[in-house]
Amino acid sequence: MTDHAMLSLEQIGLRIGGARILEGVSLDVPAGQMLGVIGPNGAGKTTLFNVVSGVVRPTSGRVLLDGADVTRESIHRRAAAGLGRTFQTSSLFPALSVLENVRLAAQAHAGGATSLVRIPRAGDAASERALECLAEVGLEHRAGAEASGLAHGEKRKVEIAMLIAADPKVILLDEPMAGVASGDVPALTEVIRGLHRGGRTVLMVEHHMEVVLGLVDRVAVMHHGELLAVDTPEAVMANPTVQSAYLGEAM
Amino acid sequence: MSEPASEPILVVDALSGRIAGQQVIEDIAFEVPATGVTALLGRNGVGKTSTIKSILGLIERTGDVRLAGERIDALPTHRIVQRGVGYVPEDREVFGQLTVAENLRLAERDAAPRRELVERLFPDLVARRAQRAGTLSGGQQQMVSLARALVNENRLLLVDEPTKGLAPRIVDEVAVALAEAAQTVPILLVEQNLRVVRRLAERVVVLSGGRVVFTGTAVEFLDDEELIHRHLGVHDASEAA
Amino acid sequence: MTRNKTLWLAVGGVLLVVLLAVLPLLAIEIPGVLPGPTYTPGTLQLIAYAMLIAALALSYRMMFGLAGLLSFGHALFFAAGAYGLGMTLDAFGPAEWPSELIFLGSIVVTLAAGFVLAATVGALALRVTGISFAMVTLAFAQAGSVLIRRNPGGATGGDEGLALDIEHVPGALVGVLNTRNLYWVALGVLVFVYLVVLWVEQSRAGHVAAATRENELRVRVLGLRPYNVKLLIFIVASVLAAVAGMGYLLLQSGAAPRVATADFTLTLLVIVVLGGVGYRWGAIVGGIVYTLLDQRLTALAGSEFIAGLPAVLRVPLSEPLFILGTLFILVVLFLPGGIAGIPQRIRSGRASHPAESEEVADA
Amino acid sequence: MSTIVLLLITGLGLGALYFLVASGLSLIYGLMGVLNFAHGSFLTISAFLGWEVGRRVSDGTWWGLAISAIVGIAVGAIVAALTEYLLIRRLYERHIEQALVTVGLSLATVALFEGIWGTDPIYTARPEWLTQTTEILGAKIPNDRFLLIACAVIVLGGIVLFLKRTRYGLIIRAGVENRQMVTALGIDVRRSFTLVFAIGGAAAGLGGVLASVYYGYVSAHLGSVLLIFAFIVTVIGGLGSLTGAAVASVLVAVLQQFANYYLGGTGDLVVVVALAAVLLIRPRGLMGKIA
Repeated sequence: MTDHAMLSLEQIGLRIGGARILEGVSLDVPAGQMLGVIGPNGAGKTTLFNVVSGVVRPTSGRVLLDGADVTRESIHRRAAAGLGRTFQTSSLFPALSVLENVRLAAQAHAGGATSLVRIPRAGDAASERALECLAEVGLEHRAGAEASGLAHGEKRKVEIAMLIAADPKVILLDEPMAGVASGDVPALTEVIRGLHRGGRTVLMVEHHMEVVLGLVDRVAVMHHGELLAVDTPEAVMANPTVQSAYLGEAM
Repeated sequence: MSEPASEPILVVDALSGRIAGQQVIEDIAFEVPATGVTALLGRNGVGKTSTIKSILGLIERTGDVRLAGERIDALPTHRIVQRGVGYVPEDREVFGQLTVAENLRLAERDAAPRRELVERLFPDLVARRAQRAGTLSGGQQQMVSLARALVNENRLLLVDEPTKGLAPRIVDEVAVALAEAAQTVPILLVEQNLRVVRRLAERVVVLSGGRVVFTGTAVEFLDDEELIHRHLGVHDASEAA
Repeated sequence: MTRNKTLWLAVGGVLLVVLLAVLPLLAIEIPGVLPGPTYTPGTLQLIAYAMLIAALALSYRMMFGLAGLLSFGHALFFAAGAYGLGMTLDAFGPAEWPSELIFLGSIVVTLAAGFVLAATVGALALRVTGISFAMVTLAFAQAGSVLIRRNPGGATGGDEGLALDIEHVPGALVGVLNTRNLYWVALGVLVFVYLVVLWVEQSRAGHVAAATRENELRVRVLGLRPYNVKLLIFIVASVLAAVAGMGYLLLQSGAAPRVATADFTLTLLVIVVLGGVGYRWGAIVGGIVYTLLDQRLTALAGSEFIAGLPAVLRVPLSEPLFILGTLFILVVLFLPGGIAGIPQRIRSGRASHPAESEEVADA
Repeated sequence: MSTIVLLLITGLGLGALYFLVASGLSLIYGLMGVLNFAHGSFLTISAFLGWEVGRRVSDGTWWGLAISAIVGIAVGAIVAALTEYLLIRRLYERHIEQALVTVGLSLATVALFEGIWGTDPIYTARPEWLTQTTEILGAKIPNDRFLLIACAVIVLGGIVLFLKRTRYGLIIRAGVENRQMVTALGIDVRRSFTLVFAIGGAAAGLGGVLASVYYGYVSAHLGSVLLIFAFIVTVIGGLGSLTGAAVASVLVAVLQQFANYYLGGTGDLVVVVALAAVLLIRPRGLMGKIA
């Protein structure tokens, strides 16, 4: 692994109306690193992900993906350039089958996804790839099911399978454990670990501290739209400012 | 703290809620005593807000919900509120195009609304009566949102993350207002700032995986690192401190 | 869907097409539904018209039901096909060319023009979404409708409509005696449109379109541009509408300005919803049921039975559109899956179709 | 100069008609998210009934016209409120179906009007003053334009006062922003739905009677024609914005008049192009809320 920044944020600021949503957020994430983003609700974590993925344009600052300035690029161009993300609420295509969901991601990666001429078939390259990805998250047996019929934890896994299929360089996971039954957390943690193992750069917003601490290399703490600290998990947890920000105040 | 002295004001049983056909909470059961603050805790995405919205009928729900003994689970939202339920939503939801005064006037249900109380608690809002609520800061908007609930005589307040994204000084002001309100009306409070919880709440109800996993006094819960760790997952932080 | 079931459906479909194809050779009478035996020109004309409307509805459903594009301007492309072919036949070709060449050439020119029109309108309209998209398409269709009524250079015939110039039309497609051939043309158009729609829905682009309908943002974070796919679907649906429009011109020996109006698009919407948005064959059922009802109700309106009723009943009952409109309201209120959704409704006891959860949200 | 004055004032008069239809459309969409295709029918039925009553009482006089206007307003309000109560309310929050029901209603009612009053326009008698002209800056302005403009200004003022000064107006303004939060304050927002339909219907009803003055006839298609332009006006002005509807009504109608005069009768086309242009440059319209 080289240590050049796969994702760089330079002085990101965002104002909506009079409200200051993000302020002076600067952050370098080296290639292959896994970074946890924590902070109380309303601190701007999801907004930061929206800025990185292009859903929201920042009012100031730059976003660099693998050295290239993508601040003005559209969502799909950033995605095509190797940026993948999930959403806080699971967002599969409910009326499509599990396989079709993942196959879309595989096709998007391989190109020709919007071809009018080609009809997807069982056994073609994209379908095979989709099945492989489903197997990686242990869901190949659900390939034929309609996505809306899955349990919540399964949906999360399908989203990860879609990420694997799209093979992005940088991945943003927005609260992957939200709403997942506690029994399913360890399995899902393993799936996320697998996602990172390929040398991918991963950013993860998560409230499950044991998940964050068990997975990430560094933790970024956000509060009131600003970055309070970026450090190793141990150092961040020992930081009194972080304490008071996150829990109100140390008890 | 004290055990509920009389009949609980709110009894929730077998409550399930759905958003766009998707089950978000399942089989929730708990009680809110007729006095004091009951905190509803749990990790993000666990269904706290959905529980509040289900009680109010803002999302599709089934189950048995009783307000002072009367079934309210089949009533439309406005009828539930008219029975004396004040609501402070997550993210304030003030009417940004309306002035502060109009926001408050809209909320007045009682023949004799408690304007003095509101003016005493939030003097800042008096000065900004004619200002459009959308131009207020987050903290001021939260004041408007709280004031909309406090201006009426309620039998129960449902308050959803009132300190979310607020600066510490504003958090204090909100806590003061809630403490004053709690003198006269029971409150069901969703709050992630455990310091605020400790300051206000007597009892806690903890959700996990869409179900209630703990019910007890606030002290019992907040002093038990193991419980906090298990249910909120923020234990490591306070232990390291 | 299992392979077996797909096979049975295909066999059933082929049998249905064969049955429809031999209909002009049979003498089937369905009193009250068809005006006469199936070999008579009047009946064939009616069924052919119904099939063309079904084809048009099918193309509309592909946009609305598959891609979630609520257009109020689909009539524009039907009219473009009908008027385009009529005007090209009028204007095109020195007389020394063989008629067949002129006829085919006109069709090609009309298709090309339809394609260009669709690409232009689509490229502009798809820059906005939701209600705004509906309104931009409505605006373009309205412009087309105004142009046609305005009769620039006497090309469209204005309010009178455009009469088909039969000089270069093959003899086999002209005249009441040849209604049977026109019927087969209409059947051909319907089968063609159906197969294209089926292909598009099964294609990769079709899947992306369905995904876009459900969650556009999610498609974009996969690195795909929904705009391209929606434009593709818009163009294909519009060109198919033009194909149906050409069939209409030949069948009716002319084009009426009515087919360019917003009302006509609304009628299409009614047909698709009546049939069932969630189902391909819903559009076909809707198109045929609507056309037959419209025609038979008109006939009924002129009947002695109606004439003998008191005014309170006579006036509404003699207006087919009143009855259809009312029927439509009832379907929307009480039968959300449309006609094609009835079997599903009976099976599962609840109703839903893909477009149901979508709101008309402003962009 | 006189031509320009004539075109301007005539445009204002036509804009007044558009506004009377568009104000209701815009309020209904803003509050309820319903695109009401039946709004033209509210106008048509009011025009017909207003005319039927007016001519029986006193044909071609101010008194008769006043009766027509009152009847038109009442009919519009009642029919619209009934539509909301009987059809729209059943499909609460299902916006596509709600729009579809109004499509069905508009098809059915236009057919019904044709059945009752025939397909041809019925020419109406007007008070004599309205058929005359007044000279302003050298331009001979038909007097009916002044009546239209005055009525639209009164309606605009009335609605604005209602929205600003009354509790229901407050509820409607709040509901346009966030319906759910209004119910969460203990207010039955559905009652204001019916009210908004009634207000919109009343404005359209008055518009129907005035349209019969402007065009000099009533017909089953009176509403359908105006509805298309009212839609355009509503979208250009910004869905849900009353001021937007007022401004856009004037802009569209004046533009239409000028194009008709100077660009060889291309008013309709120019308006359509303007709509497309506005939507492509500013999709939420001139004054629409951010979706």
